[in-house]
Amino acid sequence: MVRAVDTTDVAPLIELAGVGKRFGEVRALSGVDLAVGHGEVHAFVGENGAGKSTLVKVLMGVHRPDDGTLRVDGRERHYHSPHDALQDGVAGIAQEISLVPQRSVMENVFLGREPRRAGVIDTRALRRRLVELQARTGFQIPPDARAGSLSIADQQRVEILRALARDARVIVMDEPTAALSKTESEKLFEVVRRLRAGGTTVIYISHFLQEVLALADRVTILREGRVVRSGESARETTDSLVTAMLGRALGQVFPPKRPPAPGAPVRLAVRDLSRGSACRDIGFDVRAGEIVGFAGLVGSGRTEMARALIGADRADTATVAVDGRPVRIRAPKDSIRCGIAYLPESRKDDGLMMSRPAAENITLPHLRDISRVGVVTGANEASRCLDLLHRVKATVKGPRDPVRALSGGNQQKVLFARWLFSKPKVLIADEPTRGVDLGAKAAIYELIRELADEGIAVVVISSEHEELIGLSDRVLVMRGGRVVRELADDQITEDNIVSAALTV
Amino acid sequence: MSPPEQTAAVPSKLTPTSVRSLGHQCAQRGREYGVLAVFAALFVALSLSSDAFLTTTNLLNIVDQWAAIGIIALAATLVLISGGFDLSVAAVFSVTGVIAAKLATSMGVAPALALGVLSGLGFGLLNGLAVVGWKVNSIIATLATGIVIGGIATNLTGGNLITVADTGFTALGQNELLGITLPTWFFAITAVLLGFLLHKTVYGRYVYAVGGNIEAARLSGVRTGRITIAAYGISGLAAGFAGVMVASQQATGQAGAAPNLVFDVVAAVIVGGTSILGGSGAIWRTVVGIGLLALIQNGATLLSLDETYRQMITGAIILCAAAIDVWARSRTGGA
Amino acid sequence: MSPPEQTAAVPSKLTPTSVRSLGHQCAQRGREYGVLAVFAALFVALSLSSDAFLTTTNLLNIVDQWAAIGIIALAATLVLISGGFDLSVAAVFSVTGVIAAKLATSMGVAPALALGVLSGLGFGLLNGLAVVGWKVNSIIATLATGIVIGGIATNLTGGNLITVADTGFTALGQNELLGITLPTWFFAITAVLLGFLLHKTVYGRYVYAVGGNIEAARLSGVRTGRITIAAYGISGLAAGFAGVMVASQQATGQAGAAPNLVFDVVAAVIVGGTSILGGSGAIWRTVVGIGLLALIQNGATLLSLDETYRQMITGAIILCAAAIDVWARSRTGGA
Amino acid sequence: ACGGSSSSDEPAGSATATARAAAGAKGPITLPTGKVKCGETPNGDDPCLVPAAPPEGEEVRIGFFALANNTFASAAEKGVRETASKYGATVTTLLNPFNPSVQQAQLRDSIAANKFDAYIVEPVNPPALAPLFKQLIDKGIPVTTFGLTNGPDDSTARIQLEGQTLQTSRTPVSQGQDAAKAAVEACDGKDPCKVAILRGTAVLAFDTNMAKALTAELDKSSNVDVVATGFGQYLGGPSRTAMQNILTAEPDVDVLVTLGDQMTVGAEQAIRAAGKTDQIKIVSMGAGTTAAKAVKDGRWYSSTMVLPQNEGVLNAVAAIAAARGQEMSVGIASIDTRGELPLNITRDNTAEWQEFVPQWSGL
Ligand SMILES: Nc1ncnc2c1ncn2[C@@H]1O[C@H](COP(=O)(O)OP(=O)(O)OP(=O)(O)O)[C@@H](O)[C@H]1O
Ligand SMILES: Nc1ncnc2c1ncn2[C@@H]1O[C@H](COP(=O)(O)OP(=O)(O)OP(=O)(O)O)[C@@H](O)[C@H]1O
Ligand SMILES: [Mg+2]
Ligand SMILES: [Mg+2]
Repeated sequence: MVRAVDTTDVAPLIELAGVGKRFGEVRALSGVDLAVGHGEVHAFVGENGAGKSTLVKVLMGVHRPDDGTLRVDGRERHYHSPHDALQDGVAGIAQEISLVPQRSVMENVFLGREPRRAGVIDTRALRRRLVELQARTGFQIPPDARAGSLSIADQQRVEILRALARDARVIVMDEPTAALSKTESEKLFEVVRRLRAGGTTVIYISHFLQEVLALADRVTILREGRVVRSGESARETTDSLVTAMLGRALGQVFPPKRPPAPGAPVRLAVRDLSRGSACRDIGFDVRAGEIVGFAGLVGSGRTEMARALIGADRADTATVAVDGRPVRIRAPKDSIRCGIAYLPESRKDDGLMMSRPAAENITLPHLRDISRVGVVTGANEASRCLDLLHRVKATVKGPRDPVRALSGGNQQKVLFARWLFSKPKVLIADEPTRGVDLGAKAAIYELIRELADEGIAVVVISSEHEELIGLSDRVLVMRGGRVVRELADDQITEDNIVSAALTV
Repeated sequence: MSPPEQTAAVPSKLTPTSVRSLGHQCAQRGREYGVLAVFAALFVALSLSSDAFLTTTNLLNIVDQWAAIGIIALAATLVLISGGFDLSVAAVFSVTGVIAAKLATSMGVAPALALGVLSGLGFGLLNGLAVVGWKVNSIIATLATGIVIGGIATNLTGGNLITVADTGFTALGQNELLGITLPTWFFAITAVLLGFLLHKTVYGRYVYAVGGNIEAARLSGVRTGRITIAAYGISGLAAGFAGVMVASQQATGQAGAAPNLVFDVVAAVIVGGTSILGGSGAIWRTVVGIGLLALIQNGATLLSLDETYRQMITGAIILCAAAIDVWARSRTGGA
Repeated sequence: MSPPEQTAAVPSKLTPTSVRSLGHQCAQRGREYGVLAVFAALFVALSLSSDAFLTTTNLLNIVDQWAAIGIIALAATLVLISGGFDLSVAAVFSVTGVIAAKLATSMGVAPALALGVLSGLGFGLLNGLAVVGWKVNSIIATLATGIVIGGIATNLTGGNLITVADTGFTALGQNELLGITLPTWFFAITAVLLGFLLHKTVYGRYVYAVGGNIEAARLSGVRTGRITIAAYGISGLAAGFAGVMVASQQATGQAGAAPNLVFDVVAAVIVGGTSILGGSGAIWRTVVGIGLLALIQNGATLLSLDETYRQMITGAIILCAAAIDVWARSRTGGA
Repeated sequence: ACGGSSSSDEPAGSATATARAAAGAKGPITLPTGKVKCGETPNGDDPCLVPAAPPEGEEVRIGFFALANNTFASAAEKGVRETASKYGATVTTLLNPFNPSVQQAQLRDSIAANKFDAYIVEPVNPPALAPLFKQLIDKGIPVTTFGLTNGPDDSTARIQLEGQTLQTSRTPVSQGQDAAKAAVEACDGKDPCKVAILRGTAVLAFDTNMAKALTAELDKSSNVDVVATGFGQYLGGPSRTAMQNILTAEPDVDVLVTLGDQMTVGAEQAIRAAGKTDQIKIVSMGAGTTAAKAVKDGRWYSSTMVLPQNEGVLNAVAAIAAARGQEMSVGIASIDTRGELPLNITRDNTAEWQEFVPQWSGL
């Protein structure tokens, strides 16, 4: 294996020529030519649905291309399954977290690469290697925990550990930081840099363009399944990337802040919200037209707070008032009836019915509004859903297609559209832009601001500090299940958030 | 139900495919109907190979013969889409017939029939409560309740047939309306009703949601427990109705009346293409599934197939139908 | 099997739970055994209420009687954990007995028995190929192949019993070793072997992975198709072995020999607590599940329960066992 | 403790056996159908080899092992219970859903627990049970069997297991032959006479042998032509379906032969619905309540005699007697206990069965 970082003289490690891939009539990729060199960090960027995931799935042997060729080390390869790709040293993390939920972290990390003697698993070696790996990455997850019981972020870390455990020559990372906090992401970048130093090639997909520019040696921009250009990242800027991705320049990402008038009524008032040790004695108000951000490290209890608030989990104590009227919330249906909408953080687990079309996913909580005596009146539904999808800039080709067939970002947009269907009084959005491209992010921010302007009280839970800073009128920082700090106006800065989230 | 035929939801200037999407959708539609194609092929083959097949009498006979299983399978479709299984239907089918027959000897025929049917609803709701309240896996729960209910049926009959001579009792299963037997009507009506319920009503949407992603449904304010319980209730009601209908047809209540019922019901629903994983499926699919099984059985007799070959061919056709349906649908990249 | 008792190797500063994890794990261990508690309770109850129960003869009888179903259920555990179903086992069970009996009349006893067992493996592998290659849902695939295989059995027997008088033929099912019947030994050996396979080997891990998340397994380089095919192969092999064993025990090959086998097998596995959704379960669970069903049947005979009450009590115990197991496990928040 | 007493619609047998029977008394035994005639039994032993009544003695615990949800078994149980209560015995019923392993387990468990002094068994799979029966016989515990033939050869009613106390069975071969006789009669004057056969299932040896004997006998008549065979699972619904399909394929069937009254009920519906009541003569089997009425009314041509309650009484008498020390080994074709009654009940021979009370509701 060539360990040189200089790729000019050597045949590229991976070479794609004229690669195309269709799903039904959808052209996910067409005529993709691309070279990935030895020991480089190569980023793919593009809008939601541009074909990034499809492209890396071709590399990882998940999809077989319809046309074109794939060469690894100059030799033509036809992968029938990820197994074949792994044989060639190509490993990866898929965008949608895919762990075996019933099994332990340790088993998941070494799945397919178990240390063995004559087919019998060497459990001790397994444990030893996990400890090594965790030391190397700084990711610390209890080895015996069931993968399904972990938070999304921990699951993401398990995925990363698994990719690293392959000792692969090429590691593909499809949006690995989507669920990670800033500090977590930093740790991952360290790992990536160390991998590169060791000669490993990393293919990296992300919607965080700064991240891409800081990390990648080369960057390839995709649009509509085609390569726009591929070149050294040093020559790109965020703006140049955006322009190439969208086919136009993007103006302001964040809409101007319009804090509520001082006399604006309190729409949501929460007091004494506790649930075990996950969230304790939480109290806050959100006024009409106000956007309140919740910051904190992963695991600080923000999701737990939101779930307890809307009745998804049973709170130990809670006093909630909407528009000044006290409400009793014991199940999500109660909070919906009170006008509180909740956008969950995991679209796959808590959000979407993957086998149903977008429209059905959107209208699920609102069927009462579009039905008469229990009968759904169809036409109204379809047109309203179209409008909404348009509004969130979702690309949904066959309206009857199950949302499973949508790209990750578009799935997220469908979920967002769900809560725009009926105007809620309170919107709690847990990681609303996870996996969404920059153009669409701007649209979603715009939307959130518009909703606030319409008098909705908005709570945004996010691990992207930038997002909180750009969007929120006020930020509450959580730590260990408590709200430890409230930041307003000028106080909302990266430093303040981080120090509040970390300081003991 | 899915939104009416329409091209790209969002007229996307970005995708070159939107102009082609109409054609795509047509192709997709066609492919969704893989199992229907198998059914049609078998239908044509039988029409060509047996003169007796394509006669009104024969076709009406077929529907009449499968009406009871069909009614139960239609309701089972709901349960499967909601992500569950109801293995107790055979026992409910038997016990309700027994109850109706037994009561008919001591009270009016009409209330006896009604109570028989209602007892089916009752058993179904109890199944639902066990599944939802105790969170027991539905296969094991309904297997267990099926055994209990079977025991009740045996207990009521004492191992005998309960014969009812009253012509009022037999009307439900034997009479005709416009030259078509009542069971056939009931099957058709059930198909229309449940099709409407599943595809046009809020309840139907919730059934899909519960089966598709129960947590998402809960977070969307769906009272998932009630939806599930209602699905089992409907299944019990259908099994009860079918049981009473057949008891009426046979003028007999009998424990253990339908040893293979569960297999036929599950086969019909799944052959049609409804997923056992929940969240997808349709009433028309079960109608086609029933049709397929019925054609196979009818064809075997008409063509005088030897019993052993009949079994082998039945199995082979079911397998092929399922494989073709999978193949056709895989081509859409869709559900 | 879970990894050896040990607290979190990496003390996680992020989770406040790590200090509690030892205590938590103990509790979890205890609670995982909900179904075992039910079994033990029933065992004690029977010991107290029947003098005949707690005798060596009776206990050995119980195991011997359930050995065939047990062997099949043990293998079915693998299939269920891998996320599939094998409904063809009853047919395979019959046909292999028939094949062995039929061949025994025309060739040596030993090769006849061996070929019977191997034919089971063959049918199992074909099932696996149908499920994997054609991507047909396993319930429908094995239902279909079961019908075909049943047809073959009927065809081979012509509807009769095939009786084999040869004592060599009956040795497998009737002889004893150290005062314990061979079927009992075979059951024990199968349990140990499959337990080892499932819980200690790489293959076992892959079975869990395929059932838990087939996409994750595939992405991790697991050749999921082979794993699945092997699971069906093992199931067919076990059904074939059990079929030959019982044919030997009964000195008879018979088509349709085990009408309720599938129900018993599925009930045993699921009562034990293995999930039908795949990805979780264990061999010991199936052993306990078999034990529970066996105790119920044995107890019913010893206590001379009336048939109708036997059925009701059987159903009730199965339901309660499942509910208690769910309840116990829900308290751990674990699998 | 077992509530197996029969339900109200079961015809009451005219059991009037004399309780004054002396110990080991020989002589004509009184059965629900009346007195049997001794000595005229072509198919097996003389029913009069069974004592008229068992000797008096200690309470006998009888284990009764039979099929669940089976009207034949219920009728036999009724005979057993009535006899047992008359002669100081208790009866415990253990049923199986036509499952050989369950029956095997029940027997083994009972033997291990030493639960019974006498065993009355409807043997689902005789080869499998033989070792258990031998065990019982060696211990001196009497075994009697009824319904199904206890042995590999089910063309004979003779005892095939050494030491067995009693076997009563209506052998499938004789049953098939008797039905065939009725069918040939029904075909009289028609050439060709198209016959359809409705069997139960293709996987039971009992059914297979009955059907074989039936067709073999029918083949002997040159005018009889078997044109179709269907399967009715011994249930009404499937029989109706099978008959509908047969009639579609073979619209001009002249005679239908079914292997059970319950299947006939279903098939008759199909015939009626097709408007072929006058065209098709129905030959059934079982001589149950429904059959007796249908034959009297002229709807069915005939039904072959089956007497389950007789079998129950004989088994119980023999089991109790043997348990109290009397030795016997008798195999009787249960049809030989019919006394004056005909092999097949038909409208023409109504006079011969005017007083006959059917013993069950029909298979
Ligand atoms: N399995 C599939 N079936 C049908 N269509 C698919 C499938 N997978 C991807 N597509 C389609 O292919 C196109 C490209 O999707 P892909 O997932 O590669 O996008 P992406 O660039 O990764 O987007 P995102 O940033 O949202 O993850 C989209 O239009 C998507 O709907
Ligand atoms: N299923 C679970 N089992 C045990 N503990 C859990 C579980 N889910 C969350 N926790 C714990 O609850 C606490 C709060 O987690 P929560 O998911 O609410 O955090 P968060 O701030 O929303 O972070 P994230 O970005 O992961 O959503 C953490 O200590 C976490 O470890
Ligand atoms: Mg993607
Ligand atoms: Mg969160």
